[in-house]
Amino acid sequence: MPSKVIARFSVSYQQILDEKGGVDEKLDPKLPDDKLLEIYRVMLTGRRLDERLLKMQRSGRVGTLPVSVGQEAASGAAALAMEDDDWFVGSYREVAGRIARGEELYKSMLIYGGFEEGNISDNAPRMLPLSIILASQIPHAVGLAYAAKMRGEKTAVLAFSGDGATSEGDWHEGINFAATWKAPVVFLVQNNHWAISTPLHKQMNNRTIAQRGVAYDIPCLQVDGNDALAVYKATKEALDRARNGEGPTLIEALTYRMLMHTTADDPKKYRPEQETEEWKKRDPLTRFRAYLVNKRIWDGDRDGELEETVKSEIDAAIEYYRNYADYKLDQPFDHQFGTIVETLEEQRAEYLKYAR
Amino acid sequence: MPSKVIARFSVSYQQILDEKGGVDEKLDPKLPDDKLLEIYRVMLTGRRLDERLLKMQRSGRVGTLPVSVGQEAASGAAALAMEDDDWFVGSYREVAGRIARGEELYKSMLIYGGFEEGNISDNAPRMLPLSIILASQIPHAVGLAYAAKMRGEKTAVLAFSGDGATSEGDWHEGINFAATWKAPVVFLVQNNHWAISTPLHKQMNNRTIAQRGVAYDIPCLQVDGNDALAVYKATKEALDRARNGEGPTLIEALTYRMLMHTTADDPKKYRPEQETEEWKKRDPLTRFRAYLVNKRIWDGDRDGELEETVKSEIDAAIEYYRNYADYKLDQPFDHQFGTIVETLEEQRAEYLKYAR
Amino acid sequence: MPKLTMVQAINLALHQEMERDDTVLIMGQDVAVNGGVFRLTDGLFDKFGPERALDTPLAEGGIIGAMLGMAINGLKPVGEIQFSGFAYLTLAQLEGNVARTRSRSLSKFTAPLVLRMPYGGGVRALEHHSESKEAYFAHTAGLKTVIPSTPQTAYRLLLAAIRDPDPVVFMEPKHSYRAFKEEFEADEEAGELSRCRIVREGEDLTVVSWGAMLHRTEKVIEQFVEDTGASVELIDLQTIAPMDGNTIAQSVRKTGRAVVVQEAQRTLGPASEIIALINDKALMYLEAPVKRVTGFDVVMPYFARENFQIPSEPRIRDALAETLAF
Amino acid sequence: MPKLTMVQAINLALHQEMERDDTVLIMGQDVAVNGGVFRLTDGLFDKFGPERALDTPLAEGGIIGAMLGMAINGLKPVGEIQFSGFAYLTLAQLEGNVARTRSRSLSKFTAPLVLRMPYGGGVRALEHHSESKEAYFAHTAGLKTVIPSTPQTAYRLLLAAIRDPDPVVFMEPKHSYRAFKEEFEADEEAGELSRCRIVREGEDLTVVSWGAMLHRTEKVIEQFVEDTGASVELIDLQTIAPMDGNTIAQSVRKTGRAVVVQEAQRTLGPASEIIALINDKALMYLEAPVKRVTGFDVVMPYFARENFQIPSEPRIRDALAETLAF
Ligand SMILES: Cc1ncc(C[n+]2csc(CCOP(=O)(O)OP(=O)(O)O)c2C)c(N)n1
Ligand SMILES: Cc1ncc(C[n+]2csc(CCOP(=O)(O)OP(=O)(O)O)c2C)c(N)n1
Ligand SMILES: [Mg+2]
Ligand SMILES: [Mg+2]
Repeated sequence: MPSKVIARFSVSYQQILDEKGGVDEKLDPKLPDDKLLEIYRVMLTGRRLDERLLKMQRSGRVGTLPVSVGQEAASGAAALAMEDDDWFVGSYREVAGRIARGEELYKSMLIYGGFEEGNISDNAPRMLPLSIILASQIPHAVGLAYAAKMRGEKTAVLAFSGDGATSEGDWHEGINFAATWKAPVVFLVQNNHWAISTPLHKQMNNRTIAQRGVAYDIPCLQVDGNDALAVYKATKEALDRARNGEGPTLIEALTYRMLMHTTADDPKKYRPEQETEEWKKRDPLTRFRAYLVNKRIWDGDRDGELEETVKSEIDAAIEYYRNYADYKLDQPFDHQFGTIVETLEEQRAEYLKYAR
Repeated sequence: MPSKVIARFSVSYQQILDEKGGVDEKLDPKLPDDKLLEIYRVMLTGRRLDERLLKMQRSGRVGTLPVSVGQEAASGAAALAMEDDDWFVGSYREVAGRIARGEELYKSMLIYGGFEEGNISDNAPRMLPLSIILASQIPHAVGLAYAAKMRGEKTAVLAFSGDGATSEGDWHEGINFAATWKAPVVFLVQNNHWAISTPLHKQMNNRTIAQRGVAYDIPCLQVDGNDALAVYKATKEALDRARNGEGPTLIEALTYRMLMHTTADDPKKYRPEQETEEWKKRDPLTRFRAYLVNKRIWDGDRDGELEETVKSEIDAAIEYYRNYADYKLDQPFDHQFGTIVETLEEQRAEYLKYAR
Repeated sequence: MPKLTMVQAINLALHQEMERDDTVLIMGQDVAVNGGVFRLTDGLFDKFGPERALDTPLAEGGIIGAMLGMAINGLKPVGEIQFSGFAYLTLAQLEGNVARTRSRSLSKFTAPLVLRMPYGGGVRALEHHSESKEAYFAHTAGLKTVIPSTPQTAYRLLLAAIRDPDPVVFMEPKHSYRAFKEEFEADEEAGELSRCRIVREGEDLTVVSWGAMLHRTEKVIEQFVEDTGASVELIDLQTIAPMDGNTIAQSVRKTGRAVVVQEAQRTLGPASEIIALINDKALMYLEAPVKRVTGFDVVMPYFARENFQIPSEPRIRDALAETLAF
Repeated sequence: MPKLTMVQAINLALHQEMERDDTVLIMGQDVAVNGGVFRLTDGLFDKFGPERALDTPLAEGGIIGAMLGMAINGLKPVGEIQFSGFAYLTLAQLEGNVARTRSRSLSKFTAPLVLRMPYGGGVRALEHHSESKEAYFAHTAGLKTVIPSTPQTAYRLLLAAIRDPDPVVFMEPKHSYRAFKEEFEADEEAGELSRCRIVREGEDLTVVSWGAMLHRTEKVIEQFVEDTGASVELIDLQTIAPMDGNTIAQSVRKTGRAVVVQEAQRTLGPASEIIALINDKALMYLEAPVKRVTGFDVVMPYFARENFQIPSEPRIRDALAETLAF
């Protein structure tokens, strides 16, 4: 049936670093050296923290645990594109991003050790706790942004989700709210190609996740999520637009979950190993390091030094966690309500009689 | 930031009849005369039934009531494009569509009179009851379609929703399921420009609703929803594709709610009257009648006859409804479970003691 | 003193709170320009503008989710769900996030928000417009669930809910919206959450109810007392959770008999918890089983049979008589 | 006879039912290729193929909604929600559509479907992975809510649920998934829904529990009986709703005392309904208040404090002793 076209849309893809760390000079955002080094430090810290957490889990020192190995650029570089006053709204696969925001390393241990105390950080006041209910954080991000906008603040919100999470109703509802309200939020989807055992083609019929932005008429694009420069640049531009009142953006960062979904998962059951091998070549750390070396702001000598620093930070965190004793048994009662509730106090007494 | 375009999309608009009933000869699906006359009959019956229901509501003979005046083409012509074995999944603004499927006119009265008995029709066995929870019917349609496909049946599902309903998570989740499973469903959105008092621009940021299909990479288009031929043609083509295993389609039918949202609503509070006046010119009945007249298969003499038939059908339905006595007081207990539940039987006795 | 309906009382509370505290805003479907489908929010858009009286897209999960973000970031959103029958779409956010905001962040982040919704039967509406499912919310630790029964208490409890530092689900008996007017104090004094209200004192029998059933029950009691000379204590539950078990138990310790009148289905409705609390705190004073007058455990029938589902005056009356005679 | 864990028992039931009835299919997140995150659906994809063992997109509302469409159109879907903590996303569909399919269509359309989900604590997992919210489903007229406690009863009850003509929410105590093995009859005989199971008979005290708490309670009782010589009756509730109040009342009429052990929070948990039913049907036989050993009315703590929230053996034991001594 012939007809007239009334609207056209397109989705573009952006990559700045190639797989060997070569840079597209025209696209290079030319970040100052210290910013570049910070990106590298954050990504490496995230990687090493994950590795240690995995070991801690295997030896029973923490519980079930998701790790972000392979995805350090997508959250780490994005978070470093934020301003201090911006809000960070994560899911649970943004270890590097949380470190970038200043979260103490022992906080992850507390969380995975089963302590609410891990959820909050004075160093990163504008960061919500991990969001485990997929996509439920998306409307929260919109509400944070609305409040900021209403007060006339120049702050934006960066909200993460996974590829699988984009199937949830909350995701859709939240982004539609943001688009309608022109709320200052950037939605960054870490498309790591799997939702536990579910590959993209069982999750959706799409060529890209970015095109979901078309459903809300907001800017949307796909970036190489293992390319820290591309992630940084796209996120920075989108956050700037948000702060300038131009509304939300959807960024799809193509990346890969190199390891298991969580420590309770075994990817051998569903995922071809050669796929993982292929993605190893696109490791965000190796590529970025090569870029730094090419730029001559990094060399092999500095690796040991950085590894040493990171290791001792993690050691200190483990030590802190091991000795963690600063907690109250009846904390659940302290933080149930902001007012005293009689019947709850009766229950507290019963709780304390048995808690130990 | 320069970048390469990796995907392009467009949304097209289709109209066959102009506002005066003139036809685009190239697009005319050239339906047989009896089909054309049936479309007109169905639309007119829907219109007159709504008008009478409104009166019944005003005199207390039925309860709160939505009417579909102005939207008869969008559901009526679409339903007439279905095959007998297809499933009809409505919302609550498809009076003409339900009539097209064969539903007895008194069923509407029963429903709005507070009787579950209005929900089912032997004449229209493959039609789900009204769906009041917006968008909740969308995943049901997908499930119906999946079952049909799994059994290798050549049946499709036509599922309606409103513009407002497209903001609900269920809408998104359902369409994503359909796209992923290539389920034989056609989603028809009656975009009547308002969700109660909420105009489109407070509902979404979109130029079209059709573009929501891009989010799932399914065919999507916009049609003039007050043009019965355009609706018919688009729906027929989409249903055929669905039955041929080509998956779902999203059709946005542009139409207008000429009256109040429900009898509990007063559009004067929020809607400029001249907007309604504008839309009067696009009345689907007038246009379609003019087309029939132009085609010389209708003339003024036949109006009276048809009006008479429709009136007597509605009169008969009202008479049936007035005398409706064929109901059991404790029906809620009969149709709670398909098995006997002891404790419920105890409650039935108590219920019957007081029900009258 | 003016006489007000519950609609007017709630509307007034919203006006006053938005005036008093500029972090309060209202939002929901059709609440701004249209003033809400029941007109509870009339005039707020004109007075406070589109930023503080906000028509939202049509998505209940999105509404409560966005409200949580706003609440964390310094606002006090008062959201409206058009009918409680659509509020189950908010439950995942309520249980999973709203109710946990304080506990999971050790009070660093809090969720001072109110989610208002009309509930209950009696308006001859379509399916899903007559439900009483307060138990879903009441079973969600971290939420407070409040149901007022009169214009004055609706006003005071809503002020309390808005000023409360935690999330409150505020369910309004739509049947009572305009059913009666009441003398009214508009003094901006908040009531107290988690407290019952003793509507009338008595010695022989304790009756507990809330919402639209309170009014009906009160009427029945008046006639019953006149007819029989019995001395009946009537308690308005007001807050479903956390429930004020002590006030109820104290009354039952005095009277030894109790009837609970609830519109909700029987199984796991608030009456079950009331009976459990009486069991915990006053069992040995009971001289008769506590009688439950409730909806039956069937899907809410369409309105032609709705009145058989909702406790009627004869059912309530018989329950009083039977419990006293036991 | 082989000894099986609950995981194996449920898996076997699914294999047998899919073999027996080709309208049965399983669906959910990661249930097909991966066999489910707890491996309950292992092997079904290999045996029955992708059409009958279906990995779905990640949307709980979509899953239950699509299941309803399938069920109306001749299939019997058995869906899995990965953890019950995500099942509140299905509640709007369950309450609004699934539970009403039969009543609103006068049984023309029905919803023979099963929604399975692991629930409860004990696996050192992240937030939302330890909840016990069976009351939400049990408070929804039109649904049946079932919780098995052993491999054998899980098998029989799941067969019954799949063969039932109505929607069943089937909650599996994940803590018991692999905690113990049991002698096992795989005879394809279904159990009966809405019936308690008397685990052990006794004269002095009735104890009611279900799910993972049943096992723990049984252990405590064994020791307690050994220590004190008391005669304790233990009832496995099995179906939360519609609840088999008569079996419980009969037991209490015999023993005069009762304890309920539940993992869920106290307010409006199933124990409240059990107490209400005892009140309705056996109050005058009670010699002591029914004791509730439950989770507290706080948000489920993260796992470091989870064990203080879930009834522990000492708490259960003290409740038995106190109730007997009352
Ligand atoms: C609402 C909800 N449903 C199910 C789960 C269980 N679950 C945890 S992670 C996960 C897969 C998520 O995939 P994706 O969004 O792609 O994120 P990724 O894990 O790949 O980072 C699932 C199903 C959950 N956490 N929340
Ligand atoms: C989930 C849900 N939320 C709210 C409502 C109340 N409500 C009934 S109709 C309506 C507006 C619907 O607008 P739209 O989808 O455009 O359909 P229309 O009425 O215009 O045909 C609303 C908000 C509802 N029925 N269901
Ligand atoms: Mg993923
Ligand atoms: Mg509309």
